This record gives sequence, structure tokens and C-alpha cells, in this order.
Amino acid sequence: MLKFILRRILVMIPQLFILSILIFLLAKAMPGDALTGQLASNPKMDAQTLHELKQKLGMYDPYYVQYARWIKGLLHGNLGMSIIHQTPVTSLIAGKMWNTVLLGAAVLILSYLIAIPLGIIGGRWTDTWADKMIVGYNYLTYATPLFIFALLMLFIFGFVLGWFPTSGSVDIRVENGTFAYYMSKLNHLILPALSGAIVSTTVTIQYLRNEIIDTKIKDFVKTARAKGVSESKVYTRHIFRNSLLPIAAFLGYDIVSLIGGSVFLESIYGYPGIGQLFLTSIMQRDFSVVTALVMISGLATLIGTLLSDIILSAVDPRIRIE
Amino acid sequence: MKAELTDQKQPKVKKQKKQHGVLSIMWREIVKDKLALGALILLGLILIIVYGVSLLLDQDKIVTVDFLSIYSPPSAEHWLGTDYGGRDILGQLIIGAKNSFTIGLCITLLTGLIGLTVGLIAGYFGGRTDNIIMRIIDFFLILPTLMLIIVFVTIAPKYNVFYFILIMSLFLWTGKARLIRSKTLAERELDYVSASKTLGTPDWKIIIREVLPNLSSIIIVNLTLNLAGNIGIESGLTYLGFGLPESTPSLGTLVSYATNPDVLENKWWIWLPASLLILVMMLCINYIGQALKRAADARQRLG
Amino acid sequence: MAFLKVNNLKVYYPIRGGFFRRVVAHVKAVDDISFELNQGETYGLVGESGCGKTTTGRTIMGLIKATSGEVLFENQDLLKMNRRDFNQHRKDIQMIFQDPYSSLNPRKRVLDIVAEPLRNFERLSPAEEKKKVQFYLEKVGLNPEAIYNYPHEFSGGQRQRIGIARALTLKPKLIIADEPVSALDVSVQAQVLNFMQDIQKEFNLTYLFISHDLGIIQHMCDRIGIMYRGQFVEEGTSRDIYTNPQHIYTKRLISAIPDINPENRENQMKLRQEINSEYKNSYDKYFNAEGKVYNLKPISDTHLVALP
Amino acid sequence: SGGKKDGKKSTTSTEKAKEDIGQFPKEVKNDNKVVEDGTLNYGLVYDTPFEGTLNYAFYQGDEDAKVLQFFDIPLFTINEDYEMTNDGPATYELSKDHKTITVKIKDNVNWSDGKPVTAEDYEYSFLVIGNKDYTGVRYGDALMQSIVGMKEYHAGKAKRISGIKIIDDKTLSITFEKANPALLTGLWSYAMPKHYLGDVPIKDLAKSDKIHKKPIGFGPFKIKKIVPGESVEFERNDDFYAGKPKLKSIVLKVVNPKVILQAMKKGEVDVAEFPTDQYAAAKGSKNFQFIGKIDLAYNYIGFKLGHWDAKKGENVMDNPKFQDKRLRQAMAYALDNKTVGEKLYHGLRFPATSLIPPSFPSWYDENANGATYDPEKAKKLLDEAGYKDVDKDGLREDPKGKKFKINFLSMSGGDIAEPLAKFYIQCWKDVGLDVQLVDGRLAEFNSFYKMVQEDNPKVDVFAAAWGTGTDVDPYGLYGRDANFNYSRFVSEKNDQLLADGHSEQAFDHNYRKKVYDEWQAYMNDEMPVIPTLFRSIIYSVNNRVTGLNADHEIDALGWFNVGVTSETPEVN
Amino acid sequence: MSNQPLLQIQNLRTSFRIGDDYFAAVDDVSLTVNENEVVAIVGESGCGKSALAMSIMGLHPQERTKLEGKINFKGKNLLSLSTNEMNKVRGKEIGMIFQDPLTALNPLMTCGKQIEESMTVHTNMSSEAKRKRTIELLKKVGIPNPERTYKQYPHELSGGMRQRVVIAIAVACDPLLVIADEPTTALDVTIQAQIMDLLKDLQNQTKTGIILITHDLGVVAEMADRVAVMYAGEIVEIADVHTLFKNPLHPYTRSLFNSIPSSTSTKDRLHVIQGIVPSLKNLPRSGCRFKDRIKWIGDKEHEVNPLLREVSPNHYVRCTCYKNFHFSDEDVGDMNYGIS
Ligand SMILES: Nc1ncnc2c1ncn2[C@@H]1O[C@H](COP(=O)(O)OP(=O)(O)OP(=O)(O)O)[C@@H](O)[C@H]1O
Ligand SMILES: Nc1ncnc2c1ncn2[C@@H]1O[C@H](COP(=O)(O)OP(=O)(O)OP(=O)(O)O)[C@@H](O)[C@H]1O
Ligand SMILES: [Mg+2]
Ligand SMILES: [Mg+2]
Repeated sequence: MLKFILRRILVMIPQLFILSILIFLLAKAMPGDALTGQLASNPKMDAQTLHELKQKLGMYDPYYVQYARWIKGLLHGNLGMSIIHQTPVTSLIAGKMWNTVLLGAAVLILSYLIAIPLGIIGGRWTDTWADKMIVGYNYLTYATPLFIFALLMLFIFGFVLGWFPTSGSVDIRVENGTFAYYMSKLNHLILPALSGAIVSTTVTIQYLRNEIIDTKIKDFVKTARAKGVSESKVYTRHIFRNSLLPIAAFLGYDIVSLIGGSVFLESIYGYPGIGQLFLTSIMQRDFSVVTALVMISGLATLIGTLLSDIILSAVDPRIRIE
Repeated sequence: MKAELTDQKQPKVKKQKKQHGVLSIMWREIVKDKLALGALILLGLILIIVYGVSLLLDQDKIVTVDFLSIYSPPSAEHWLGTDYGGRDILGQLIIGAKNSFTIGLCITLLTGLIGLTVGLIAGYFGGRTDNIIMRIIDFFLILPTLMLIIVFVTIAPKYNVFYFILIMSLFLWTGKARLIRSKTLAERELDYVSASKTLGTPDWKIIIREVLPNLSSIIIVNLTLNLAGNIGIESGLTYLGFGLPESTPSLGTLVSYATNPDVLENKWWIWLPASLLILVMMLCINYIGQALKRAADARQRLG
Repeated sequence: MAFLKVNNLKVYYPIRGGFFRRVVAHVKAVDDISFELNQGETYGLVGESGCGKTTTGRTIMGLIKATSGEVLFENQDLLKMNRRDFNQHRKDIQMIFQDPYSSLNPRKRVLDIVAEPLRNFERLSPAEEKKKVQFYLEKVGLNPEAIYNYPHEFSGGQRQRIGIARALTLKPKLIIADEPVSALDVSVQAQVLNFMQDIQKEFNLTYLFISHDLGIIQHMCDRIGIMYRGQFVEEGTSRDIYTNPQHIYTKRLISAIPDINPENRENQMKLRQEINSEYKNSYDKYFNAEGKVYNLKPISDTHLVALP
Repeated sequence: SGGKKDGKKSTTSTEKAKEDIGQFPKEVKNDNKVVEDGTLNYGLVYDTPFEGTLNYAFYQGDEDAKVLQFFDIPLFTINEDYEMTNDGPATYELSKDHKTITVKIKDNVNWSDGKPVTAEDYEYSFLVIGNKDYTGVRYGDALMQSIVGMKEYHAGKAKRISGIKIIDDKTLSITFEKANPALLTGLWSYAMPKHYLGDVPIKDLAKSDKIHKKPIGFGPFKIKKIVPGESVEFERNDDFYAGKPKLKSIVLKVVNPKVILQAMKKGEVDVAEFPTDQYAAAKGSKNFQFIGKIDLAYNYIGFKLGHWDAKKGENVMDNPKFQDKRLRQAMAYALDNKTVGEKLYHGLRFPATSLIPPSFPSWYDENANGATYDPEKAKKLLDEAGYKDVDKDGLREDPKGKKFKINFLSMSGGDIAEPLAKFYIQCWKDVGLDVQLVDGRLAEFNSFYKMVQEDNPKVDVFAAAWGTGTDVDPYGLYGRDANFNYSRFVSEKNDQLLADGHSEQAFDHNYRKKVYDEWQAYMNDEMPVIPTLFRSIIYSVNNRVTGLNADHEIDALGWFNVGVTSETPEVN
Repeated sequence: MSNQPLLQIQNLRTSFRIGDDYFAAVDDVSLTVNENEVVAIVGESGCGKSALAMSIMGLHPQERTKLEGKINFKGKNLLSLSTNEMNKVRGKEIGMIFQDPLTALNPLMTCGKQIEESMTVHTNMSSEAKRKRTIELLKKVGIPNPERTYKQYPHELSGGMRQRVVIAIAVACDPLLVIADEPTTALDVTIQAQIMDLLKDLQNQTKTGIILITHDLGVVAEMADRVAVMYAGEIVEIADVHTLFKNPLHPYTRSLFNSIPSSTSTKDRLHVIQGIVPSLKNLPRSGCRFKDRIKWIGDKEHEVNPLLREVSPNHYVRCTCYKNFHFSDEDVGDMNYGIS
């Protein structure tokens, strides 16, 4: 097991390395730099000073020098400085990352909490009205873009009904670390997480439903029935567990799509996180932030796939990792 | 899709009474399933209208701004009203549907083609080839796709439908490659492949003539279901400001106008028709896809 | 002078493990076997599941790479040939597969299936090709009109014949039949077996017949080799093996054949028990310290047994 | 189409401008009694989390400035032309030769940690900006560099800036190399708490927690808590020099522009800069009102007349394509900016008539008439200039009879960008000009500036905007050696007028007014850039708010007077 | 011991829905099984053997299947039981052994747990007691290291071992009747022999009735007391094993016997039954269903409405065609037949 994890990590390193080169080159291929945007609104700058400033920031160095500097920093755990925000990327990302992780985890958990029962109902009672409703729900969420859905949720539950706060991740007026603080965090989390979760249930429901339909006719289910196991037990003990396996295998992919989806959720709910940060950083050409975030999400994905492999091996005795 | 069905079917049917190709089984399955047949007809109708009418429409005229009729609700002149540039929504809807469908179709086909080639090669040869290809695919998996798409969109010299398709396809083929690979791996173990080998058939011929046809139903089903997902694919990017230019209307663009709360609340004619059209097309394609899926899986066939 | 001679053939499958997934051990699927086939005879290869029969057959066909050894076909070592030469020689060796369902491409018409080898090795006009295909279909007892049909429209036995027709188009000299009837129903089995005997006469074929069903082997084969865990334990003519089995493993195999006469069932069961206990008790007599069998030793002109 | 309008002439733009901005009061109306210790919710309308470089010398994004306004303020108040006045935390006096300014900080002006704001603090901010390790963008200002001794200090040759002298604890003088009236609008007027920041090396200052997490200022409020990226809680600075601010606390929250209207209606936000594209939908709301002013900015369309010679550091006007000013004028007359302002911006923008926006009431030439929409005149000018439709395809050819194609670069961003660009192209087409978008699409922000800055030959005409800042002097945007002079227009006369505009003589208000009037007329004639739109900036304000002024963001006392008249916001 | 048979199937007809119609896969089958009796059902693939077995167990999907007739088991008609009542019978009173040991076991459960499950359902045994009994069972079915196997997962076992586990599941609650659907078909000869011996042993110990489904006549000869030969959904011949093997009457039975290679008939041609089993949809629904496959026997020799008749005590044959049946002189069955 330990060996397996180590080996996987060993494989990760070159992947991340290639990723770092790729993203670095891409970043440099984008037109403009971090200073351009600043000057558009603040034209009090002579050409000489601009030149000086760029020199100071190392923008004229050859790419490989910049890359070497960056990778060296990276190895020392230093992700560089954000030119726009004038602060180390590490501290810029740190706070936001926890928000995104929190949001992502909440989306994932909620989406499983919703999708698994629905998938099970749909798979077990195929072609009943409940199943048809679930399939309908599935088509609807599949067809609705996340950002529209999130906005609708915000309008309905945030503004019209007023059940949930409409922006931010926590009420600033509560004391950090108190019970009220965590409740407030939770309260701010529910709506964005729910929006993300509902939209992302589609794949899970569909997959689970199909999987149950397939498993239902397997021979070992017949064996179980022949033992006299009651119908509900047949499902709980034999069908569901087997059908849920592939879902565990999806975890790694889910993490990738969560990072993508976080951009929308964070912007609409004013939830400070790295998805939004990435988007602005790209537009502002704050490359150190962009590269850092790409590396982080790459790493997260790798860890996600590793995690799903480990989970899978834990629940499926046929897969053994040494 | 449709053209393919009829093209291949007609001549063979004439020649002989029985036809057992994938397509005819699928066709039979669709005809058996009233819902799928209805969906096929509806989709066909939509596409004929969309592609037909968009030939007649003057695209330049539709995207011409007219500040005198901004946000006008549906009327005799503008059946579905206008947007904030005074542009006719119906026209945009039709051209948008055409663009979106074309985009969806091209992305689906392109990713299908790449995924197929890569997946077949990896799965058939296995061993080291497979290993290398799988490492590449793994690498694609860790790429933050949305982020990179944005980067690519930004650095693309010309951003139009063609580039959009290329960029999206670049990132979306891996899933298909994985699917095809795993199916090929299974298929390769079957004796008919061994048989072909013992008969001296070269590998490339085995891949194309033997393995590929046996994956065809899976491929068709997968592509169909994918097509449904790819129809609204650009809407998210439009929301983020990286969608196609407005001079290239698409359903996604129309839908993402709804992010303006005023439009969402009060100007339904801008986004609702596009949303419904996406939904209807997706439903149609999905129903067809479900029928095809049953055709691919003999156990579930209706007849 | 042998037609096909297999010398010291070994086929090992690697088992990977450890940190870098290096090869840590091998499955010795075929572990040093030698035998030879004479032209026109049917040689049976028998043994329990997993003993390496299929591996042997497929290695001779070139579908699996041998670890070491020689496969001399008409005095030329197939294993040392390059791809092109090998393909030329392979024409003479063909295979009948176990599963008549998976060995025919379900997406191809009979015509295309049977014509496949022709298209690879000969340039024929479509009309000639069709004629040839129909000729062989007729030979295997199928309606030549059926060339436009798909495999799933045929019964298992018919499919097996299509597979045979395909193999015959290249006029092979040796046919390796890997459990050609074990997936077939009793009545259909008979059909295929009869037919194989027919064409053997007609085309002067040599068979390497692989099966675990001793009844069938006995019915079909002139000489028989008994395999156990990748090695031969006994080899001899049908008569040698059935009437005078020497190795305990052979005896076990034979005693496992159910007797068709219900009157004998008690005896049969007793016999099995006796042999089983003998197998347990005298294990050391037949297997060396590593659990391997001994080298084959002749006990008559035709009969070889692996005894110390 | 929009270009073909009815024949009736529009009223002059100036009148229109007044009318439009007239619909927004500059100050919020609310006569109710202010409640003690109220709390106000401020909405920072922004679709990304703010970052918080909370110092005037270092901040870069507008959103940081919006946080700064509450707790850190400039030393001077300003008049309506944005000139410094003596009603704020500090007073100033100009020497006779107009080269030295002496600043005296009022005695009771203290940092929110209780320490007094000293002359040294003021000097320190210059020392930071001028330092060679400084990583911000404020040093580029010409005025900053013209402080005596600044260049030596910047080069590391001097320990201090010789032109800045500390006279006593609260007084210092700054001497400039040249007398320049821009001094009154452009002087750096922010102090930095030296006792607090002094021990941080200047190169590390920008990333220091003292700027990002625990900044201090001497404004009416001080920071109580920051939740990074989303909200800031301010509490009253009881020690504020001008007295006790009316509000007890202010909570600033980032609000996505898409939901600001809902947030206003619900009363979740009391004050916010309101996005113009939602104004139409917000107009009828009852629980909040709008205040507004004309923004310190204008939109324009520039012609690429030459290129920037980096070696010499000046603009060279050498592109033949648009040298005929009749062509430039014609293109200006062809644009129906009135319709744009009314229909697309709901009156929040209106046709620009000169290159100095009306937000500088003293300098803006009320009689400048720019190029008011007049397609007939445009056609006549084109005919005169020899751009005639020779091959009768409805599009004019150049005087040599060759196809004449104009490449137009316009920036993406915002919903309105695309129809606006389309509309302009249509307008030009209506007078027979074949204009096409560069690369067939709107350019993304960075690509846009890259192409414009590098004088990319693909670009003939570009649509852009300038924020002028509070300093009216257009030299930095149109001077011969100004890199930002993107049209690359140069002429002796222009040089002369611009130089006169910031000469010592220009401390004479009337003289300066005359020069700028002349410059505005000259530019309207030469038309190297077409001023297209002036804009208003509007704030949505809940009815319970009092004392808020549209200048609050730059006014030193902006938030001091703001109060609320009920505990809870009004809800729609 | 009562005289009442353990299981009495009367005129069972099992029909499956294909498209919109129902087609009978088991047609008018009557069969009895007594205590301590092994009844073998033989027939070609697709003749309805499994369908019959699943009908007894009530395991056909209800929405697609129609069951008519009666299945009396210990005095109650299984067809009229509710699912709950049926669950009490399944596993406890009737055990079932499936053909493919690879797929018949849940890959995610240990073998021990899977065996215990039927005890959990039907008894109140403590978990320790269950464990003990399971290990005992494993020992009984001849697993050499039952403690280890108890904890192993199916994929860790060989095919023969798995089949033993399947058998252990079937007999876990000492059922009165065991239905074994091709228990040895997937196994090779040596293992088949072991499993046969095992089943025989178990049966000798517990005196259960066994329905043994197979197409291997050798297995029948070794195991069965009585044999029913099925063809195309119908039983065409029933007799006790000695009678049947000595004196098979129905043309189908006789053909079957003639088509197996045996030590007594070396290198001779084997008999081949002409044609193939028609698919469910194409089954002839009237007259002798075997008629098409013995074309040289004239139409007149067949009954119009063939019935299962007792031709000698306890020997039943369907259709009169057996009386004149002879094997065809030419080997017509072998060559040139069209495609169904
Ligand atoms: N690709 C492979 N990798 C590893 N081991 C293999 C592979 N193929 C076969 N083996 C092993 O080699 C041995 C011989 O297998 P082979 O298929 O030749 O047996 P067989 O006698 O044909 O058995 P059966 O009667 O089941 O067909 C078996 O133990 C099998 O597990
Ligand atoms: N659920 C079902 N729906 C439709 N047809 C079925 C179903 N189950 C079985 N059949 C059909 O019923 C007939 C009898 O099938 P059954 O499985 O009982 O045959 P069998 O004698 O057990 O064959 P085998 O030896 O292959 O197991 C076959 O034609 C089969 O295709
Ligand atoms: Mg084998
Ligand atoms: Mg069966």
C-alpha cells in the first residue's frame, strides 16, 4: 500500500514537471503583462519608469531564466510574487484555497447525498413514475448551465425567500472561532454548495442508475434471491455495493470538474476562492498566480485519482494494490 | 447522423432482404421505440428548419444593431423580440442553433475521431504502446481543462467557430480514448482477432476491419449522448467572457444573457427560447441515444 | 523426419511486482515440452484446466511468444523466422478456435470471413473469390447461398464449420484445434467431430487436437500427450493411454470420465476414490521434490511416461 | 438601422450633458434625523474577490481604493476642479515662484493608533515611492519626478530628497524643479505612518501584513476586521480630527454586479457604485435613490497617425493613411453618439465634445462642439477629400481609386462592447466607409493594449477610453514624448499649447483657461482622436442614508458626514 | 415418510414476453420428485431446462413472465405464494446450485459471509454458531482449508472451489430439495468428477431430493435415479435411469445417445441430429415438435396432438413416432441444411 502510494507519487513528479513547463510557456504566450492593465487606468507613467519597473520585475529576462527562477522558488515552496496584488502567491492562495476546498467538499458530499438515493430509486424501480421523474430531473439539470442555475437559486433562496445569505463565506460580525462563526460559515456554504451539487448530480445519477440496472440481472443476485434473501436486502447487500464501485472510481474526475465549476459558484456567490482568482489573474496576466494555481489543481487532481484508487481498492477485494 | 443512416441503409436494403449491420439494428430499435422515433423526427425537423432557414437568412442583417428597438418584446416584426442591441432574437436563435449544433457535432466527431484512433491503437497493441499513450492521457487528466481552454482562447490569433472547435476538442478527446481503449482491450482478447492474425492479416487491417466495426455500436451511442452534452458547451465560456463573439450567435450566448438579472426576470424572450431549444434538442438526442444503447445491448432490445 | 517437431518449448508469463513493477516471477505455463506430429495423424493434447494446452497451441501458431525452444515445421524453426517468412509458413498451419461465437467477427458476412485469408495471400477477382468461398462452404457442408449471411444466423456447429472453411482456404497442412467442440451442445459436437474426420481424409490434414474431454480425444486421436502443469506426464497411442495408463495423473483423468452405463456407477465411484487415495499417497513416487514431474521415459515403442 | 436617423438635428451636446446629469443629484436627499451609532452596508460591486493592498502608494486595483477611502484619506480637501483646498487635515501655502509648497498638518490629526501624523510621515511616503526598491507604479508621475533631488534619490545617489525639507514636526516644504499648475491637482497627498511601517524594508513593504491585513490611516473609520476577499468591517475612528463620524460602523461586502440590484432592493446594501448596464432595470425602485456626477473620463476613437520611437522617446507622425484631417473629421461626423448614449446607456453617457470632460467645470469648454452627428457633412468632407465611390459598390475608394478599407480595433468586455463597435461600423458604412474589426473580433483587454502600444500595423483606428485623474493637464496623454499618446499625433502647435498649459504662467486661471479652450478647439479641428462619449458615474443609495456626496471616494471628508436615519434599511 | 411426493409439478407452462406476445419456454410440463431421489433433466441447450428450474424457484422477472399450472411443494402451490412466503421457501426448503460458479458469487463478499447469509435469513443462529456451521459446511463440500476459505473472496478461488462454495450455499439450511442447474458444465473432467461425487455423498447423507439439470448423459448415468428428457419446452420421455439407458424410446433420446463419442465406438462416425433447436419464437406449437428433425419419418407416424404416454410402468414417452423410428441410412443430418 505504502509502496503503491510512493510509486504513484514518483510518477506524479514528471507529470507535474511537464505541466509546469507547459503552463509556463502558455502563460508567456499570452499577450500583455501584469503592468499593462494597471496603466490603462493610471496613465501617469513615463516610458522610462515603466521600463525600469519591468526590469525590476524580471520581465525582460529570457524565458528559461524566468522559468529556472520560478522552478527554483517552487522547490523551496515559494510560488513567487503576485505583481498585481503585491503579495506572495502562497499567502494569496492560502486563504482562498481553504474556501474552495470547503466549497468543493461540500458540493461533492451534497451531490452524493442527492445523487445516490435518486440513482438507487431510479435503478431499483425502473420505469415507475418516480424513475421517470428522476430521469426528467436529470435531463433538466443536464441542460441547465451551472451559472444560470446558481443565479436562480440565489434569487429564489437568497433574495425572494431570504433563507440564506447572498454573498461571502462568513458574516464578518461574528467572532472568529466561535460556534456562531462556524454556523455562519455553514450558512454561507449551503446555497452555493447546493447549486453546484444539484447540477453535478447528473452524471452520478445516470451512472448509478445504469449500473444498478446492469447489476440487477447478474447471476450472483439470482443466487442471493435463491437463498431467500428478501428483496430489499438483495438490494442493500448485493446490488448497491456493487453498483457504487464505479462511483468511487469517479472521485478523481469529480475533483477536476469541481475546480472548473468553482469559478462560476465563487463569482456568483461572491465566495472568495481560487477559481475566481484564477480567472482574474489570467485576465490581468498575473502569471505567477496563474501558474501556481494550475500546478495546484494538477496536484489536486493527481491526489484525487490516487484517492479514488485507494478507496476502490479498499472496497473492491478484486483490486489489490501492493 | 441522419444522412449517415439513410446513405448506408438504402442500397444494401435493396440488394438483399436481411440486413444485420449495426445501423439497421439501431434503426429498427428507434422505429420500435415511439419516443425515440418521435425524437428523431422532431430533431430532424428542427435541424432542417434551422439549417434551411439559416441559408435564407442574412446573417449580417441579424447581427446588425438597431438602437431604436432595444429589448423590444415579441411583436409582428420581431417574433421573439430583440436583445439589448436591438437584434432580432428569432434570427439569432436560428443561426445560433445552427452554430451550436455544428459546434456540438464537430466537437463530437473530432473528439470521436481522435479518441478512436488513439484508443484503438493503445488497446490493440497494448503493452508499451498502451503504456505510453495512457501516460499521455493521464497527463491530460491533470490539466485544468477550463483554465487551459481560457488560456488558449486568449492566445488564439483568430477566434471563430473553427478555432473554438479545435480548442475544445483538444481537451475532450481523452475520455473517449479511454473508453475505446478499454473496449478494444476486451475485444482484442476475442478469438476472431487471433483468427485474423493467424490468417496473416496485417495489424492495421485487423484494427480497422475487424475491431472497429465491433465497437461501432458503442461508439455511436457514446457519440450521440456526447452530442447532447456538447450542444450548449460554449455557454459557460460565454458567461466567463470567453465565448464566441456576438457576431457568431450561439445558443450558449443567448442563454448566458440570462445572467443579467433584468433579462432573467423581465425579458424571457431572450433566453427562454434558446434554453428550451437546447433542452429539446438534448432530450431528442438523448432519447435517440437511449434507443441506440438498447440496440447495442442485445439484452435490452425491444425486438 | 517429423512433420512438426516441438523441442524443449517453454512459455513463461511474467509476474510483475515490487516497487518498479519489475518481473519478479514467472508463470510457467509451458515448461519444457517436446513432442512431434507425423503427417496425417491426429495428436491429442489432454490435461486439466490451466495445464498449458492452449498456450502450447497458440505458441505454435505464433500468437504467443515462446520463451525458449524450437518449433520445427517441415524442418524449419518457426520461432526464429522474421515476420514475413513466418506469415508464408503460417499459411500451412491453421487453427480452429474453441468458441465458435467469438472466433467469427459478428460484423462480417460469411463471404468476408471466409475470403479474409484469400485477400491476404492471393489476388483474386471478386467473382473468383466468391467461387472459391462457395466451393469451401460446400465442402464444409454449408449452403453456398449463405455467403451473405452473418454469423449469428448460424448454429454453433455451423459456425465452427465456417471457421474451418476459413482455415481450409489456405490449404493448410496442419490444423490446431483448441477444444473445438467443448462449447457445443452434445448433438452438434458430433456433427463437428464427424466433419473433422471427413476433411482430414480429404485434405490429408494433420491435427493437433486439444481437449480436456478424454472421451472425445479417444474418439479422435491416434496419439495422445497428457499434460500436467506445463509438462508432459505421459505420451502414447490411444490404446496405450486408455488401456495401460502408467502415470497416476493419467489414471486420474481417465477415471474421471463418467461412465455412460448407469449400472457401473458404484464401481466407477469406487475406482475414482481408489485412484484419488493412490494419488495422495504415492505423490512422491510421481513427482520430484519441487513438485515437478520427471522426464519422459519410453516404456514401449510408442509409450512414454514421466517416471523417475 | 441605427445610423440612418431622422433628419432633425439634435440639440447641442452641452445642453444635453447638463440635462442628463441633472437627473442625478450630487448629494443624497434625506431630511430625517440621523440615528446615533448607525451601521451602514457598503457594496463593493465587483465580480472577483478584492485583494487588499491597502495603501495608496502600492494599491493597483480600483477595488482597493474603495476600501481605502474609509480609513485613509488624503491630506487635502478639494474644490470642484479637484484643486487642493485648505479645509482638510492639512493646509498648504505656495511660494511666490510657485516652485515650493509648504504643507502644515493640523495638530489634532492622528493615526488611528493614536500617534500624530507628522511631516516625517508625509516625507516618508515620498521616500518610499522614490526609492529604487519601490515596486509600485506611482513613481512614473512627471510631477513626482520633478521634485528637486528626487532623481538623485531614485538613483540611490542621495539618502534623502533634497527638495523636501522638514520644517517642524507638522510642517514640511516640497520644492519642484519647475513651476507647474498641475501641482494643485496632482500633488501626492498621502502620508504613510513611518512609525508603523518604517521598520519594514521598502522592498518588502508591498507584501507586508501591515499593508494587507492591519493597515492604519487617519480617516474617519478604522479597520476592525478583514475577511480576505469578501468583506471588511470598519468602526468609527473616535479620534478623527474633524470630530466624531456619524456612523458607528461600516460593513463593506463584495457583491457580484449581477445581483447588486437585488441586494439594493432587499436593503442588504446601502451604498454602491451602480453598474450602468443595470440602470434601466433599477430606475423605478422606491427604496433607494441615485446620486451621480460626471466621471473623470471620456471615451474616444483614435487614429493611428504614426509610431512611438522608443530610442528618441518621442512620437513620430509618419503613417500616411489618415493624414488628411477631412477624413478624420468625416469619420467623427458620421458617429451618432447621441443615440448611443440614450439608447445603449440610458442617458448615463452622452456625446463628448472635447478632450477635457465637463467634470472639470473650469477647464471644460462649454462651447466646444466636437463633431456632432451630421452624416451629410461627413459625406461632403469625404467627397472633398477625394474619397469617392468610384466603382459604385456603395463604398468609397481612396483618392487614388483603390479600395479603401479601415481596420478598427475595439476592446471586448462588458455586454455593450460588441453592439457599440457594430454600431460605429454601421455608422461609417452609412457614409460609405468600409470599416472592419481587426481580426474580425473584439480584442481582449491585454491584446488590445499590446496592439495599440506597439503601433501594430493591423490597426488603423481604435476605440479606447482615458481616465483623466484629477489633474486636468492633458500633456501625459497627448504630448510629443508621451508614450500614452496612442494616436502618435504631434504638431508644433500642440506642443506649444500643452507647454503653455502647465507653464508657470498658467497659475493664472484665466490664462490657463484660454490655453485649454484653444487646445480643445485645435484638437476638435485636427481630430487626431474623436471624443465620443462622456460618462456619468452613479451610486445607488438607500433612502435611509444621509450626507453622502458623489465625490466621497476622493473627498477627504467624504464619509465623515454620512449617517443613516433608521436602524434598518428601507426595503422595496 | 409419507407417500406424498416432495415436489409435484402439474402442467406447468412458463411464457416469456418478447415484444408484445408471450411465448412458452416450458410447455405443459408435469414432473414429480420424491424425497431422496435424483431426477435428471436432460436436453439440448435452449430446450427450457433452466426456465423450468427458475420457475420452481420463482426467480423469473415477474413483469415479463407468465406462469401457469401448479407447482406443489409439501402441499402448497408455490405459484400462489407471495414473494415473502416464497422467500421462506427459497434457500431454506429448496436450494439452488447455479451453472457458472464465477458469476454466481458476489465478488465483494467473502465466501463465508455468502454462505452464512441464508442462515441469517432463515434462522436465529448466533453469529458464532453460523460461523461454525459454515466452516463445517465448507469442510463437508471438500474444501481443504475451510477457515481460510471462509475469509477469502470468490476471485481468490479456483473454479472447482467456487462451485463447492455455491453448493455449500445451496445446502446451508438443509433443504428438502436441491435444484442443480448444470453444476458441472463449466468445469473440467477431473473437477466434474469430484463435484459429482460430492453431490452424491451429500445426497446420501441428507436424503434430499435433487433435480439435476445437465446435457451430459455421462453425468446422468452416474447420478440420476430418474431421467426426464426435454425437447423444445416439453418433456418427451421420462423413465428411471436404468430403463432409459437400456431402452431409450423417443427418437430424440435415442439420437442423443448415439451422438456421444464413447469408448465403445472408436473412430466410427457419430450420429448427428439434423437441424437445430428452433428459437423460442419459432417453436412449432402443435404436433410433434421433433418432427422437423427426423424428416425421414413420415408425417403419419406422428400424433396430431402428442401426449406423454406410459408405455411401460413408469416409462413415459411423447408421440407415437418412436414406434417406427429408425436412424436414417444416409447421413443426411450431417450435410446441407439451410439456415434457420
Ligand atoms: N496472459 C497470461 N498471463 C499470465 N498467465 C497466463 C496467461 N495466459 C495463461 N496464463 C496461465 O498459464 C497457464 C496455462 O494456461 P492455458 O490457457 O494454456 O491452459 P489450458 O490448459 O488451455 O487451460 P483450459 O483448459 O482452461 O483452457 C495457466 O495457469 C494460466 O493461468
Ligand atoms: N427471460 C427470458 N426472456 C425471454 N426468453 C427467455 C428468457 N429466459 C429464457 N428464454 C428462452 O427460453 C428458452 C429456454 O431457455 P433455458 O435457459 O431454459 O434453456 P436451457 O435448456 O437451460 O439451455 P442451456 O443449456 O443453454 O442453459 C430459450 O429459447 C431462451 O432463449
Ligand atoms: Mg485452453
Ligand atoms: Mg440453462
